[in-house]
Amino acid sequence: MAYDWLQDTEPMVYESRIQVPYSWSVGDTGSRFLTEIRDHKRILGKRCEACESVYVPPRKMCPRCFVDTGPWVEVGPSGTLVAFTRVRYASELHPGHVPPTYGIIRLDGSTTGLVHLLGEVEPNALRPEMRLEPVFREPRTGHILDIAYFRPTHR
Amino acid sequence: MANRVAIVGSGQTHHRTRRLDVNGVELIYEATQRALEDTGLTMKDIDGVIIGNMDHFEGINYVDCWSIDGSGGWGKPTLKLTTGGTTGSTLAIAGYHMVASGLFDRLLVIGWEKNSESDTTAAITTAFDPVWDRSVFAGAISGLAVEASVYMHTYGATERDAARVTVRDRRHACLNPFAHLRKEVTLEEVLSSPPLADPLKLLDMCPRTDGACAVIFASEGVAERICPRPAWILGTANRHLYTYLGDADYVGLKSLRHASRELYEKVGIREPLKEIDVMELYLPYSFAGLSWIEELGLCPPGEGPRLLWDGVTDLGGELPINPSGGVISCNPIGATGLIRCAEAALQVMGKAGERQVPDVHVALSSGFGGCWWSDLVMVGSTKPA
Amino acid sequence: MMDRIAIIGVGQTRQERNKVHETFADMVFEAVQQALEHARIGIREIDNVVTASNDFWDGRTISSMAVNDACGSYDKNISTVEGDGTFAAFYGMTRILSGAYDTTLVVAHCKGSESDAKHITNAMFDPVYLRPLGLDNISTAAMQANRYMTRYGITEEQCALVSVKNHENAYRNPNAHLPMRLTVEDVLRSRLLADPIKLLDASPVSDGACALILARESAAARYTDRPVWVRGVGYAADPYHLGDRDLADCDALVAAAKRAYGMAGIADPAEEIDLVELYDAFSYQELLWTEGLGLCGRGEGGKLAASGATRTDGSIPVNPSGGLLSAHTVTVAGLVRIAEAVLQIRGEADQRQVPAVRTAVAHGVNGPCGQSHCVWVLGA
Amino acid sequence: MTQTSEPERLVMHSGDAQQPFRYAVGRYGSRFFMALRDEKRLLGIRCPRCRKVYVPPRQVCGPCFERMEELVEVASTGTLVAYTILRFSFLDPETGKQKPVPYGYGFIQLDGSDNAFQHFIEIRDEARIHIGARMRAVFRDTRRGTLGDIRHFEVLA
Repeated sequence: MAYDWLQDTEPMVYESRIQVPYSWSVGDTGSRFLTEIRDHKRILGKRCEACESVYVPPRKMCPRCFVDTGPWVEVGPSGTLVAFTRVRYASELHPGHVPPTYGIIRLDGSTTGLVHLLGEVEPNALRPEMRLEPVFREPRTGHILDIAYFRPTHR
Repeated sequence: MANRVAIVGSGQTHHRTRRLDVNGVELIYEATQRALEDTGLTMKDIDGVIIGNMDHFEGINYVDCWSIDGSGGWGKPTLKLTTGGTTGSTLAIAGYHMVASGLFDRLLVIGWEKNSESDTTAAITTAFDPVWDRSVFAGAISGLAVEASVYMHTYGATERDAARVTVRDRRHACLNPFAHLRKEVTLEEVLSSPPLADPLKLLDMCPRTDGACAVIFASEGVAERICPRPAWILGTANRHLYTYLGDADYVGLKSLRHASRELYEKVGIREPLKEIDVMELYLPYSFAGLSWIEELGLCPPGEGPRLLWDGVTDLGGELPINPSGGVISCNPIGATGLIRCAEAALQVMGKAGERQVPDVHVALSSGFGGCWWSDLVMVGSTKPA
Repeated sequence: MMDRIAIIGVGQTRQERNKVHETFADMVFEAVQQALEHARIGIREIDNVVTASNDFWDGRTISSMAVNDACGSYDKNISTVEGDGTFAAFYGMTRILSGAYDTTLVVAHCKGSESDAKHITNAMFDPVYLRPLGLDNISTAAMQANRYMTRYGITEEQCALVSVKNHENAYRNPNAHLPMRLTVEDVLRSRLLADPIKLLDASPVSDGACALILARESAAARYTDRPVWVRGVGYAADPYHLGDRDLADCDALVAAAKRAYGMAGIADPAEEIDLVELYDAFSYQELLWTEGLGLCGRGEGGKLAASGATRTDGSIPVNPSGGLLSAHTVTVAGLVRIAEAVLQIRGEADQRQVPAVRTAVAHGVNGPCGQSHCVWVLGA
Repeated sequence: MTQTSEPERLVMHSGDAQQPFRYAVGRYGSRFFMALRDEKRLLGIRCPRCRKVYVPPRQVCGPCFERMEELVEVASTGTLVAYTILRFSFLDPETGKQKPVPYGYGFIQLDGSDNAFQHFIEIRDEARIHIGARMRAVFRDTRRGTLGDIRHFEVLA
């Protein structure tokens, strides 16, 4: 057979998808964190008694010391902005299908940053170290988006 | 000459249908902590981490990065290996090479799975070619059913022969506190269980399990200080033969035949039935317990059933297979191959509790997965030459 | 100290936007054949194989199954690293150092054209805490860029210089996907993706494969009189949650480089390294990674780039291949960095050849915002 | 999120989330589908070294590591070498929905080829299905250049 069949073959593409449904266990530690937000609008972290780090979201273990974390501690709800970006492109994965503004927020009393959405703020007004407070969603279901977003604290 | 390597300890979760109390990272942490406790080491002593599972089983991309909190990999060399069902055994083989390289002294190797978090058959089906195989294939059960049908056709084996394998493994599992299904079943119960894919029925197949396993590999000189009787790695071999399902040779498991012959040659095994004291094999379904032991050279082709009925592979028999209860009793897939290796090591170390086989000097473990792939790891009580 | 390991051959496909005519296997076969020819070795003399791929990008659990035939692993021992090819090459090297094998073929493949990068990279993030926020590789990198630039006063112009340089370099690399002649102004005026990252600060999605062959010293001598020696390798990981680390730091890269340099006996990297091929998925990353690699002080990556030192004619050329900004093949990209470093050391880099390269560094990354890094030091 | 009681343990569901893919069929596979779609012909490819004929066509003979380019037509009839009948329901990852069962599934060695071709097998009369049975492809009238252009294989009368 002639060699050129390779050249005049129409390149086909098989359009498909992977749609396997997942049901991820949140675990006891994460469930406590999310239910406190849902039921009491309280944000909890966990402290490592070895290194004093306070993790938000709370961890069962201290990833640095590799021991179980100690007590639950209430953090925030206000905090300080560490890093941020305003997204300018569309994605069906964005909550509400609106290009979001993201921040890493160090909640008062925590030693780590929480990644979340920012709202009620012009992108040009965002500054490092800006003070932020959470806005809670109604109703709440035990989901990370029970915190709708963080907004600048108005004094 | 390469450095010698030994397994010095391991940790397993108590494997269950569903672990709602922990997320995947916390499940990994549980196994890892148990391995550290078993060896008296802390994470500071560990100089590298290898981890594996299958991405689409839990729907997590870059698991090595995601699991750092639980794997202890913060600041350490951390690597992910994935080869499907063989992942666990692939991890064990990597644990051997990486320590034998001289670059690591105490390496933590972790396999894990949360089968409860997805539809396992859907997830397995995505392992196969999207254009040619995926639309007709139905995961592991369909592939294994096809193999069973050919085995029965070729050698005249029966569903009752296969059921004997399930009965053995489920009986053994009662002795293993970590096993998932710890309840004996009878031949009749296996034969009358609901049909899945002819000739396979529910009790011919492995369950879906949540669980994790962590194993610590150490270099010569270090191993003896951690553990009085480490399990030395005598050799490893593997074969991952096919890209398309239709290329496989369904009469037997060629990958296991070839890998085992290479391994026996390396280690100097001439009569495996006599020279190997115990086997922990990745037998995901009953018929594998007949046909694959033939491929391992324990008997001529077609004579697997005879070995089973004679009790040769039962605890107390000449060559006990799966004293842990095996995969039919417990299958956290990403961990399963590593559990086989950990169990073989426990047997060599004399730490297998009620499921201990007396006087184990040489133990073989296997992994199975992919497109009829096989991995083998052999451990022993004596340092290899 | 470890035995000497050589890289005796490399091969790569062209890196392109959409290799619609080719399957994963076709790309892998091309790269492997090139590497075999380059090393003047036959497939039967390769005694084991390590592949690298990613199941999410490939849309296939056990993505390695697609390339078993094409990588020549039939009836050989084989394994698969899921992640960047630099990590796979490391495992491939240990399989020789273990004494088990003499020659390891390492091959990586990826086709970003077949999937939607936003979906694939969103799946890197924790399904409970992060994925519902809609995060992806661009939006998280943008936060890292924001933090890094804020902390050290790095400017958008300095980042833009990287893009100008690397796209220009790509003109001299026939395998690169996106050669472009740009000005700093072009980059600054390009479409904003996520502040401060603009389109021309980001890398394209590219298809391709890359292979290399590692051999122990005694075996290497049989095939080549131009072995490139592995002088040192190190890798390390940072914590997962982005808020657990300061994104302006790259502790994992510093740790990985320290291991690699320690093994190679390199005390002053800026002085002793002749060329760097690093994983610049975004322009700011080249600045940050040059700091992590110790080529300049902390916070001085911008100044280093602005000084012209990292240009092909500078004192420490970075990414004369054009880097990831000119061709981003994800899991393949780090292996391409090694392959490019090998070609430079052998003096075979044609138009992109940097004169007198004796010591080169290649770098690969796994995970969001450079969570896990692998550093190779290669030498003549 | 759903919840269970005592203690409250949350579960996060992915819902109908999916990832789209555009899998390249490649020149070899595309050639097969062109012949199937346009002419109801089945193509294999022959290895120049071992002379084996593979269906579907692909570039590399794995055992020989040889590049192949000699297309050969194989028959749309063949012999059933292995099969099963699926009786349990499972999720189809391409649709996220339950796959209808029972269905037959088998490996057919097409006349003129050396490996097996995997497809659905027609199971209305289960008694006639056995290893070694002679099978033939049943083509769809409307063909689009996918594996589904063959409806299934059925036992030859």
